[in-house]
Amino acid sequence: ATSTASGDDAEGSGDAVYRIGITEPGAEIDPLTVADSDAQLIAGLVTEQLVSFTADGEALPRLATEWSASEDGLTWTFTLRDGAVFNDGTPVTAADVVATFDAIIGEDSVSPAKSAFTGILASVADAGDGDVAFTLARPFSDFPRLLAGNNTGILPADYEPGTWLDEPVGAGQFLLEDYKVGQSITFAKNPDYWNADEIELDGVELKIYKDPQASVLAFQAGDIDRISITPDVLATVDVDDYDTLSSGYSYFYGIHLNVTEAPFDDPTIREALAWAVDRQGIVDNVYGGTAAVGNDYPVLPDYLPQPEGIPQREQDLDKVAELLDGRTVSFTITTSFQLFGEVLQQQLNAVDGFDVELEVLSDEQYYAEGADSPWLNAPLTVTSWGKRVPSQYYGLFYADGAAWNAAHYANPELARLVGDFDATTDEAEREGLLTEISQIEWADVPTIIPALARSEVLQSKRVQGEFIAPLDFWSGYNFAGISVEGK
Amino acid sequence: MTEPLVSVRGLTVDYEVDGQLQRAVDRVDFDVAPHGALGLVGESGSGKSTIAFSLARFLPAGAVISADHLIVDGVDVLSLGTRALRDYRRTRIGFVYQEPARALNPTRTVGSQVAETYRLQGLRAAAARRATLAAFDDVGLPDPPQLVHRFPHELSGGQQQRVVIAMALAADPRLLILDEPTTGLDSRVEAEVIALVGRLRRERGFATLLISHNLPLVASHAERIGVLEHGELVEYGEAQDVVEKPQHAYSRLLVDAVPPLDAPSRPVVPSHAEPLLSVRRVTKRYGSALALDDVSLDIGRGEVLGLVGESGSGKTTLGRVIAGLARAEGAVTLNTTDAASKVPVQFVFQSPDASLNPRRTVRQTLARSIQLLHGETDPEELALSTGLSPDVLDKLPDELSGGQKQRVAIARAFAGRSPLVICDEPTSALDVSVQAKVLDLLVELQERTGVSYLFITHDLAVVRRIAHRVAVLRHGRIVETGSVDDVLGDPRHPYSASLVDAARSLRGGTTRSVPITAAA
Amino acid sequence: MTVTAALPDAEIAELLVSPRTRSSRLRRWRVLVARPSFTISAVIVLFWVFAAVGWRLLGLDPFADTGQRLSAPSAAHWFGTDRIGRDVFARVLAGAEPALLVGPFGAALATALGSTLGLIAGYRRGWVDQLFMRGFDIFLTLPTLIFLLVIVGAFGGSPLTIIIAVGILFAPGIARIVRAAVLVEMGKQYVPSARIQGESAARLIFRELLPNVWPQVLVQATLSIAGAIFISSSLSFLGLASAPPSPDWGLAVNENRTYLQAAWWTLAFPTLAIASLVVSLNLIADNFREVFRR
Amino acid sequence: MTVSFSSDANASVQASARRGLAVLRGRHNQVPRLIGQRLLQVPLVLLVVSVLVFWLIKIVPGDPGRNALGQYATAEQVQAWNEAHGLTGPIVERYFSWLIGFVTGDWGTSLIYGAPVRDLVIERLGNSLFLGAVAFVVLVPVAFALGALQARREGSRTDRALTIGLMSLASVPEFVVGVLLLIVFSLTLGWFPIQSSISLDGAPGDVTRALVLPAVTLALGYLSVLARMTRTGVLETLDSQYYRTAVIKGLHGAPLTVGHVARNAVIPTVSLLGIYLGSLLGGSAIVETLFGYPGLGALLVSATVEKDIFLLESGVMVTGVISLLALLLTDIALVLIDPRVRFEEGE
Ligand SMILES: Nc1ncnc2c1ncn2[C@@H]1O[C@H](COP(=O)(O)OP(=O)(O)OP(=O)(O)O)[C@@H](O)[C@H]1O
Ligand SMILES: Nc1ncnc2c1ncn2[C@@H]1O[C@H](COP(=O)(O)OP(=O)(O)OP(=O)(O)O)[C@@H](O)[C@H]1O
Ligand SMILES: [Mg+2]
Ligand SMILES: [Mg+2]
Repeated sequence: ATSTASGDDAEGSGDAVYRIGITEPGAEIDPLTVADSDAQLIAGLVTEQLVSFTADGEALPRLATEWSASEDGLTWTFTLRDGAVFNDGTPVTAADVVATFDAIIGEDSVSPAKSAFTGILASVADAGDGDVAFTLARPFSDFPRLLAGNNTGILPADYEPGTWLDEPVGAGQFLLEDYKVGQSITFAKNPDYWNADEIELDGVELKIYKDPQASVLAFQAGDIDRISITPDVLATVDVDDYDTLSSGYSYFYGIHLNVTEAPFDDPTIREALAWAVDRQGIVDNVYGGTAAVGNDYPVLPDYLPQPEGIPQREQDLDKVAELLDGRTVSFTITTSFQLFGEVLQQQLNAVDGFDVELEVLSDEQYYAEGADSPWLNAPLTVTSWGKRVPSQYYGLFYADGAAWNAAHYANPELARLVGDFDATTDEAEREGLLTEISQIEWADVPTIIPALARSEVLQSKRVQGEFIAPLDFWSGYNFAGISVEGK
Repeated sequence: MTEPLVSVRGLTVDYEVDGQLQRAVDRVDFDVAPHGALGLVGESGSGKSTIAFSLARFLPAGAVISADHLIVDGVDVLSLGTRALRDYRRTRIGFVYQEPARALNPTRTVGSQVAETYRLQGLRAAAARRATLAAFDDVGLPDPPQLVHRFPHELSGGQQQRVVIAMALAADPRLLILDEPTTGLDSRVEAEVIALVGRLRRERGFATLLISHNLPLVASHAERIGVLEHGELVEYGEAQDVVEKPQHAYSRLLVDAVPPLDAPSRPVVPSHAEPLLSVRRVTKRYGSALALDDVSLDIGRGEVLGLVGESGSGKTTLGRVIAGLARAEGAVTLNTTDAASKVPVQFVFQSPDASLNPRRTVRQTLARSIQLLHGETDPEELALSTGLSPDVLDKLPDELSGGQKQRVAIARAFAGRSPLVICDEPTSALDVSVQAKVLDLLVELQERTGVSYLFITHDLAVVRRIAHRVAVLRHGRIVETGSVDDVLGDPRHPYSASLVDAARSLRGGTTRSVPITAAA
Repeated sequence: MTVTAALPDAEIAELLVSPRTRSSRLRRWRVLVARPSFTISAVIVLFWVFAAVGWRLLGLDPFADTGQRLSAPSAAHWFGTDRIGRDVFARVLAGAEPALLVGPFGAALATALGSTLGLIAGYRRGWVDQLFMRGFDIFLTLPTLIFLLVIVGAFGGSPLTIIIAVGILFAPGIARIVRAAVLVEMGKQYVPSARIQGESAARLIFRELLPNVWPQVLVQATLSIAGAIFISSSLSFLGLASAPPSPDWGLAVNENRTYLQAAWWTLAFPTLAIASLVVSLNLIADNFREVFRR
Repeated sequence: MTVSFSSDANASVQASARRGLAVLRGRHNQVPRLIGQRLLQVPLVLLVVSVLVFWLIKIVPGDPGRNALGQYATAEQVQAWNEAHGLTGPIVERYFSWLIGFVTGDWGTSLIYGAPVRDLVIERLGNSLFLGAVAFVVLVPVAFALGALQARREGSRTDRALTIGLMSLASVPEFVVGVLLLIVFSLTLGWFPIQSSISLDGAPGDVTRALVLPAVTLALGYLSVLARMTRTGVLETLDSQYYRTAVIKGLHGAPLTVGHVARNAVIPTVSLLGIYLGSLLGGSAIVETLFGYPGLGALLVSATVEKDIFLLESGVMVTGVISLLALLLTDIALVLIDPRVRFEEGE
């Protein structure tokens, strides 16, 4: 089906198609290497991962039906589903799973997922009887969550990287039917999907909007069924006409302070800054309310366990004045997220003692390659982080020498606590450790996390059924139980 | 008496200038009989063109025209509606515009512009083409089948003017208005054209309004003559009467100023060992057409060489080659000893209109010329010396009358001391009184400064007045050179002879005898 | 009977100034000032000039959060407030500064560069023309974006950079137009007339030819002002450069365009500001042309 | 001192030989010459442009490998990806390997789309040409008509009103005009689709509906400038003596406007038209982005931003050819319209 005019001939033929607006994927689509969320969605509708999670953080069996960890926490064994087949008809076997993960963690892997497994997953092996054994380098209690990370859709063992678009293989819910570069991608229901009975849609259509305003208009005109909530969407669209899907917390922006250089080598200034930020203001102005106030540690509110007993920071100008003690701090905010930067600058400049400049860069400039890349070197950077388990964030930007440690922060105590946390499966113990970890992050303030954002979307009322989780890789883009009114 | 074709009473035209009315034509009365010919003469700026445009009811925005009545061919011109006015212009009048170079659309071939007029009369394309060829032939244009495909800038000045005449005749008008129709033509063609107009007038039965500053010419054509001064008709009567017994002082001035054809000529300058300019075997082609064919001539120091020849004979082209403006085969050598004369050749162009930058005031133009030519004068003085009043200095060329423009162009050439000045018909646009003054000026300048002129003209009387020697150019070849007396008094080449005859006959009869067709 | 010739509108007659007058410049100025479309335009342009220079003296704060997000125009906020609670009135006035810096100067640079090159190319013709024209072709062929990216990437998005970018970007187009006009002018007699007097090429180009192609140049100049103001906005539309929290009109248009339906005032007032400036400049140019014709 | 103007006989012989028959002189002969000359120059220009692009794109911030693999890939992975895609090594070598490929028809594979560049560019080119042509066809008559109307009524209310209207339009960027049109005609009235992702072989009705808004937006973007230039041109022409002559002849209506006004008035505008035609046919990034129209413009923007060098180079070459051809067309038009125009050095 090609999409002419309003692109709704899918409806015209009476098919029940769920339509989503996306922006153009920024790179070639290969399930092993896709990095941006739109490309991930395209691959994720076709491929299937071993497990996925609900909005509440509950694990759902997908290609794996059950799993368990060994006593020492160093081996995880996953049992594969019987009768699951790839869309070319071949059954999904342990060899395919092994090949997929070997490709991710292999020496010459270019998969961005590799970093998630580095230092955790040592090897993968066929354990016979449809079982796959993952051998870890250190105990990691959240390991199943890693298997619901990006790029973890299972591919056939003989998959040749870079050929996916020619032959979009996978064992997922949908079949890629037509890809019109820069315009739309249509998917049809995969009749051989293991859970085909619960997929009520005839297909999914992804429509590419290069401009956000165009997608708002398309949503208003009923050309697409959902749109993410942003402040301008909220202001423009009458929310009551649609269903609001409030899905889980999925990302946040971290304000990283370079602790090795003035002015942020001075902990009192970092703390003053943390008390100067109007967190609710950021939630309102930047996220249009679709976020929770953050407390400077990267634990998403729907993650279990949660740290307990750490006081919530709020804007406290007396404390700021006390900490600054008459000093005036000047610095520049460097970011690629204009709105965040503007709001932060506005807030800080309204506080005595701060004199703040703003430098907004394009993504390409901000994340430039090389040793002097702005996002890793500027004194104060604002960077986006997608959904992870707390200890992964440690590995991303708190750990000494971590590749993305924009704060240049190091704390051996924190390293030890995170190691313990990962190795523990006991819930109470985990909560205690997480509280200790968070307390350090809160007190040292290498990173200010003023808000934790939810992905909230508005959805057309013609859609029935509730999504188990947001459309994201950790939820496996789960369409089970969703249907739309045919025409 | 039959009902006149044109009847004008109390015609008054004012131009609105900065919210004030300035009178250009003041209560003028005249008639033109159905097949009659009226001549209007008057000095530059006296309102001749304005009257002509009033008859076509085509005046620039800002002009206010009023009349007790203005009837042409039974049509009350001032009361016409848009459509009627259009029809009136299309069917009743033909108009030959004063400046042919600008009256023709530069982007279209001349043939198409004439054919267009025939199409307007209802002819089909093929018929219009044929009619155009015939009309080109009628007005004496050479090789019409080839010429119709040319663009205006590819024609000589006289050729352009003839195209415009052909265009006006094509309308088969009841009234043909000719606003200085022959300024660019040599005496022979001028006579021919006037004769042609006269013949057609009788054959086709239209009336003419002929405007010119050339009194003999007007007298040779018109039955009645009106003399204009400052917008007023100061004399109006039978042609013969006006010419022979002018009543008004200004009319007398006009008559007296006509340069006599048999005035004594200037003595030949004794030839130097080394001529100032020597032209050797110059040949110039435009495409495959020869514009100059193996031309050789000399001009001595302080000598004025008159260059005469019919329109299109290559006079201007030769001037351009000498000035270095056009490339040609052959050699042009200028022997100057005067180190001060950085710019050895000056040029007074045929069409002053185009040679002045429309966006620069007279003062700017003159001041710059003085600077460039290292002159020792200032713009005021220069203007005065060419008979321009100082108040034109701050005007732009479009704000000047044709005569004034030409004087600016002359002034410019004399801003410094160039040993050779090429004058390309410098007096053709001037009325006779001014023409006489300018010629005096040119002679005076020449005598005072000792420069040499290459003086291009078609007016033999002018040649007699100013030149020491004369060269006759025909079809790009020099057919005769010699002293003025020799060539004009006793022309050896038949072509020279015919030129002289034409000039004489035009001037000889002051009544409306039409010399060339006199036999008819 | 009196007929006013060929005159569509009596008003024009009054305003039209005929040639061949003795009128002084002063008189024409008086006519000019008497024309409402001129006077109003001049007042608007002057207003923006004052705003650009003096907005700080008015005690306006175009950056502060007023506490009211997206509030409609009211007595407190004449032009309403924007998405992060800034006063749109203050921002529009303050935005005159970058706009009047980048717009006129960028356009002036482009016009100066473009007409100079176009004049030279059209005057010299031959190989110079070929060389220049192919050079311009390179610029016209090279995607604008790469060009801007390189410039903005290398020198940042400061007004000076944008001015230079506008200058280089718009010049080839202007040059082509000017050259075409010059090619026509070269066919006119006044060029050889000047040349025969020994006029230098430079003066011939700038004193003789330039005044005659000036109308075209002027049109291009006034039109590139709007283009110049928009360069930064187009850049930010394509996500390439922006300089928040600058109140730049062009940037404001892009930043607020998503609020077209929800909060029209955030978009309408900066747009009106640009339009008022551009329209006024054009009307001033028109009036000049009509009054000082020739 | 002896000043000699001895002329160059050779040159003038050559000149006359070049010009050939008198009737064919000038313009008819200039055109083939112009074309011949340009056919030699265009590849040279393109060559220079391609070198510039290859070199300049290096300065543009960003890294294709990083773009492809995202924030979480390590620097080593990015490097490996770049190597695998032939983006490392000496730039001169890479340039020549691209150039040879391009000339022999192997345009490479797009880094962003993973599809063959040639198919991608050719398909988009078709769309861009189509949209651009439609916009041009809408634009030119309207602009000419408005400009002419304004000139005829110079100084009148109509003139002023149109100036204000057109200049205001010029003061609103395309992406705002486009959105306004979308809100009115698509969202409120529902006449046209929001997105114009068309396939040209679709039903003609659908294709037309999809084209209207982008084409109009595109045309509006150029309208004011073009109308303004036309106005200036017509004003100059109406001042001319030949126009007056034509009126006195009794000409009116089409023959007058076409024969004596349009041609002459359009001369200064022609070169602008060439630039516009080139940029319209080469695709407009902003309109395509807004309307989701699959044209070359947006493709090239993506290619630039994502540093997809192979796609970019080929795209630039193709749009380059188009715009250079458009410019050539204008030069030809100029010669045909105005016989006085000479590109050779004057006499
Ligand atoms: N458009 C105009 N606006 C104002 N004054 C004008 C205009 N046209 C002509 N005049 C004035 O009207 C008077 C008559 O001009 P007109 O052109 O009729 O003179 P003319 O006798 O034809 O002169 P010439 O022999 O130089 O052509 C002159 O004083 C002139 O300055
Ligand atoms: N640019 C040109 N292209 C082609 N032919 C031309 C060009 N200029 C002049 N000619 C032709 O060359 C011949 C000589 O022209 P030129 O202008 O020298 O004549 P002229 O003697 O000055 O005539 P007039 O007295 O009418 O001004 C004419 O036949 C003319 O048609
Ligand atoms: Mg006159
Ligand atoms: Mg001549």
